[in-house]
Amino acid sequence: MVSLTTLYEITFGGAILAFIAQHTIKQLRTFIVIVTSALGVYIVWRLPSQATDISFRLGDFQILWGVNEYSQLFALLIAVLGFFTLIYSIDFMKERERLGYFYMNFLIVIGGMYGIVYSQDLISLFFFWEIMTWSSFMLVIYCCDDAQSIGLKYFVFSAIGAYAMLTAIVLIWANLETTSLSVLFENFTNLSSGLQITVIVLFIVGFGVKSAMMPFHVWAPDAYAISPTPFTALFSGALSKMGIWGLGIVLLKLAAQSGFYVWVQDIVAWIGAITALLATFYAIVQTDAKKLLAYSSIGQLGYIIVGLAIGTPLSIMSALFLAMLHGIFKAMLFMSAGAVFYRTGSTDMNEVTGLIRKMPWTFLTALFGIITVAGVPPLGGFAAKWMLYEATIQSGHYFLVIVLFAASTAAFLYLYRFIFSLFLGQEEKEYADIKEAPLTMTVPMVIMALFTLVVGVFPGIFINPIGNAMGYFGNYTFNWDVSSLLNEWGNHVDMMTVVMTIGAIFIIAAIFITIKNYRTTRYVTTKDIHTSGEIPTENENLTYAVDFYKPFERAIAPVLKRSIDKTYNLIAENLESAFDFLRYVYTGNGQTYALYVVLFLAVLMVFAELIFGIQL
Amino acid sequence: MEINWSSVIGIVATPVIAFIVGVLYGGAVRKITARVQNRYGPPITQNLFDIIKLYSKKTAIQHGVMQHLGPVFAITASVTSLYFIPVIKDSPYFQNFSFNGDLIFLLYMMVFGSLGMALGAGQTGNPNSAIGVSRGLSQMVGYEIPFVLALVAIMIQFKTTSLNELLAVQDHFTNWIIFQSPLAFVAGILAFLGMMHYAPFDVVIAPAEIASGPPSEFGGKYLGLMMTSGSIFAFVKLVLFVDIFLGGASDFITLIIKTFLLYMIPVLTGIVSPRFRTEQSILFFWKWPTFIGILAIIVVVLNG
Amino acid sequence: MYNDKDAKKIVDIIQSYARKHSLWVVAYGTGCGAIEIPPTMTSRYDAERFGIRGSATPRQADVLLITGYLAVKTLKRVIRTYEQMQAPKFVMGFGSCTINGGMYWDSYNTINALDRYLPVDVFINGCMPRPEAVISGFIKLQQLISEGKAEGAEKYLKNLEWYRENQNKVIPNWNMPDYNW
Amino acid sequence: MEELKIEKEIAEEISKTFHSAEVTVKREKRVVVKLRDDLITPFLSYAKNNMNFIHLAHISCVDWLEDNKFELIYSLLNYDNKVMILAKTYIDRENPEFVSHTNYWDQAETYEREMREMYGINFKGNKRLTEFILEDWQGIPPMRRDFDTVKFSQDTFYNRPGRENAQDVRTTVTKKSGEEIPEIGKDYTVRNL
Repeated sequence: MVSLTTLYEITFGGAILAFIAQHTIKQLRTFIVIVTSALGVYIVWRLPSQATDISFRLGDFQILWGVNEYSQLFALLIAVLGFFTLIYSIDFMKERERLGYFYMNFLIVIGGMYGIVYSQDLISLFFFWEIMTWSSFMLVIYCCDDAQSIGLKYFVFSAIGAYAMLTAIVLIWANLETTSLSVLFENFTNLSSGLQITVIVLFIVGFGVKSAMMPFHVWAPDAYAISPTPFTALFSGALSKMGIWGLGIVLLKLAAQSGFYVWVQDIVAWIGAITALLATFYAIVQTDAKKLLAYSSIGQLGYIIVGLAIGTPLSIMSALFLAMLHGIFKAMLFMSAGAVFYRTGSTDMNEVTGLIRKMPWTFLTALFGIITVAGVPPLGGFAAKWMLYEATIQSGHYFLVIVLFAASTAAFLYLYRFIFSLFLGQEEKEYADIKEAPLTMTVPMVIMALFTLVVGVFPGIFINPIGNAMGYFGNYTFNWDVSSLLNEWGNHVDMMTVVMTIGAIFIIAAIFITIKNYRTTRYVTTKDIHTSGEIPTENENLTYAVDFYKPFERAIAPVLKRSIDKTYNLIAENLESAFDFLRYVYTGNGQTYALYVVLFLAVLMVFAELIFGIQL
Repeated sequence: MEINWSSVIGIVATPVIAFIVGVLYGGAVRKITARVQNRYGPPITQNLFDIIKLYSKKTAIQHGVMQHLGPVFAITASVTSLYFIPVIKDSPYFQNFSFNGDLIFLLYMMVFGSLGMALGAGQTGNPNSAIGVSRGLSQMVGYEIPFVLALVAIMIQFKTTSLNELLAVQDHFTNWIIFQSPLAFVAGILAFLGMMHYAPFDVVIAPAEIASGPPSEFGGKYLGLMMTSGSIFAFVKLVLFVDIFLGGASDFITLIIKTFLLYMIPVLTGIVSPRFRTEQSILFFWKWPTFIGILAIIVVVLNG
Repeated sequence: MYNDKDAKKIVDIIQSYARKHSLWVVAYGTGCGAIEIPPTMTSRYDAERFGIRGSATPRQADVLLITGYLAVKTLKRVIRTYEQMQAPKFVMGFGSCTINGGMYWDSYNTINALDRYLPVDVFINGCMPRPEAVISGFIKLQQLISEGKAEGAEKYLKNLEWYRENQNKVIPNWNMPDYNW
Repeated sequence: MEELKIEKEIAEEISKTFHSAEVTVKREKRVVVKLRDDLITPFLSYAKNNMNFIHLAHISCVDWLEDNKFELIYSLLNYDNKVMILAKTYIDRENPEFVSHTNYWDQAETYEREMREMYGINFKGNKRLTEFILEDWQGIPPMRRDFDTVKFSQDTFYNRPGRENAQDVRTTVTKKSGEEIPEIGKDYTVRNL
């Protein structure tokens, strides 16, 4: 009984059941949610061997759902992340209200994402895309004061993306009379070159919005920061990957066939690199941990976009590797920030401090998370970064790689800020009674943290399935060892040796420093520090957190000033007025909306007839 | 499995040699600094005495597990980087694992220690440590860029990221990369000034204003391990630059001569320099060294 | 072959040799004597040739140099600094003020005898002692270390109650953390 | 006498305004004003606002143990003609209280804190009369003349034996230079300033 329909039935059915259970038998709700997502993991795992394609007609359109290796990769990420974040949410969301609403939308998002990756035609893709967008919008506006305006921002950008995508679908339908992806891939070159570039750009806009590409990233930091943390983990970990999934198809299946490929490649790659650099700079100046992670997320997605755009086998590999890994480590980081929020009620990095001894497992997760993001060996991030740089250099993007390196080095700053402010530093009296987060929160985090280590030692467990998935784009072969990385010039890094060396030296040194003077080594509190002989009182503030990177901010002030103070404010002001305008458009009156739909269809028909000469 | 004894000897001997050379260089620097300042100066073995003294301290304090492990991270990074660099060209003893890694790996491995140290310093809760870390990481963003530009220029010129292949290219005096790609060398050596943390880029550990910064809460065995790691790491950086730009060394005496001459560049600059503020040093690295690095890449692209 | 005892002896010799030749002085200038330290350290007298070096924090330091008179308020900070240092640690009293109060012997706010409050290993007399005298004091300390007689830290630990009594007598509001060795 | 023209003008203005004030031109650029304690505040206000003495250089105190008085001295400086006024007044020694002038000059706060610590004078209106230089001082304020610092030092701090022959620096120094040793209790005051 493993098939796509079962998957959809179980996920969407579970969503409705959870909503009903909330209003009838509350105890069942959690059970239903967990079972649903666990079944999701199981079905997705078994799908490739058992599922058959499903096809039926809906009006004029042929609907086609099927499983391929590329979809499978993303589906597994969604399923696993969904499962972990839902387990995490059990305790995190316990005290909140409207849980039926929350869990229903959560499961619908997961179902929508399954639908996106498994759809083989544009109509169901768009349909599931909208389901995902709407239910995620519902979760963004779930809580807190500014949720309305932030949700509106998210909605506007999603709408821009969706309309762009819809226009592209209409154009394709009008010219090729097909909605099937495979037919589209075969006949794409039959389109006129103007149409080709239009379709590509529209799709890039459509998918780029979700993957927070630079001009369309404005919604992301706020939306990530305001949505409830379990969902933020999924939002940044899996939902943004839908954009990457789409960009992969557009860049490597459609654009690769067109005559503009080189231009598209370079432009998208540069957009990705600049996204990475600027997002990193913005992340450095943030004071809220979740916002910092949100900008970090945008930056990492920038790397992935660069990898996809460059389009050599190694770069695609690195992009997909990073996409999978980003799903895991960003979920880890958001979860640890969420655990801090759960216990202290704040993620303000100027306030919360010194939690390491109170929340050791959360700290461990955050530590593994930042080491992975930084790309420092021996954790998994290194493999991704290594492949990306090698691919970028070897494909001749010499200045691109400098921008990436700069972003990557600057990333150390905000990563250190994150872990230092929340976990290290002075242990203040205010947080003396904080306890470790409950098991349902720590266990998923720690499992994922250990997984990053495993990926670091054996990158092969990612590389091999990704290699298979890349079969979708062409005939790439990766006959690598399970623990080694290889570039196109034949240079390699043997991760096994690296990890063994690091491990051996680390253990020897750790044993040495622990045994040496073991009896006369004392633990002292963080108040017992060198303060020129002065004895700090209990309420004395010795935390160094505010304006942590002032010198660096001064150095990059020209960049920040130009982008934030001027352009960015200008955009924000314009957006504000745009929202004012939208308030007239979105009146909240159902009849007005109905009128819009009719008007839109009419305009569409007129355009279709006038420009493309087809009868809808 | 057959044990390759020459490599076993190499694995044991390399860190020891690196430590001894690094420590003696450290002592030599103090002596040279003293002579420049018209002083007699400490004996050349002074740093060794300091390290032994630190290890022989009877007590130690720690603020938590991260501080305890901070120096361990540092030494791990130093020794691991050392193992992945061919110390002596074509010698069966001192290749270690250099065939299992490449330049980009080394680039990342070298920041592993800084990150670990930063975490260790962070846990002490000393505001001075945090200020030092903030400065250090900011400055790192400065000098990494010209350094990477230099490395990329070399990588694309010789189409390899492996140190061993770069060494193989420099088979003759005239083929040294310093002569083949002088602009990359200039960019690299300017970045090297920042990497060694001598003046004018020593704002990180400014002893008088922020009480030596990150290590201000470390004493006894912890500081000893950090100094050990620092000595090895200085040697690692020197050998790396010698391998990249100066054609490596095929025997020990050449290695000593080349590394010592290279070491004198940051040292002699440092003795006569005042100190840059953090943002000044970041902007310094982002101006001329970066420009020269970009020029190096352009030259390579035009020639190739 | 050496037996355990001999091996221990050799380690001791190496350790005391290293300790002797590496004396890091914590930078804590208390009185007017602090002005004598710069010439001691710089080109004219160059204390670094004996391995004497300044260190920024008490955690790294070996020697606490009390440079001159100690007000009661400063005494409290000095004791704190001393307790933050890692054993083996040495105290040097510098100038007459640390020995018998010097010209401040009748002041209501400066202590007269430093060794009542901290275990002093070496006194240097003079008002002020010149850098030569300071260096000779350091050499005396090196001599004591190599003879194994500079055991101020142990003395302090052993007689902690007596020291505390004296300290509490002059510092009424004693709010310091415990000395945990 | 031509040189003291400005000083005399100032003295005249003060004595015109404050009839009970004893004004003396002590020397060049130095004018001493003796006032009743309740006239200090109006005088300072007048000097600051009308005579341009905008700088409060110092507030100091003298302990007249024999008269059972504290003398407070306010030093004011005029930047234009560089004249300094010393405004003096006497307050009761048994229950030393005076008005704070922190609202005229912020720096008065520091001087008043110091005088509270050293002489025990309570300045009403100063919001920060807390511990200043001494830490945890118990007993009578140390700058009062009835506080015996030698005895205190001998009681509190251990005196190392061996300096009995040169016990008193003052005695030794005065003996060497052939001066008279001042006696405690003898009237050395020069009242006609």
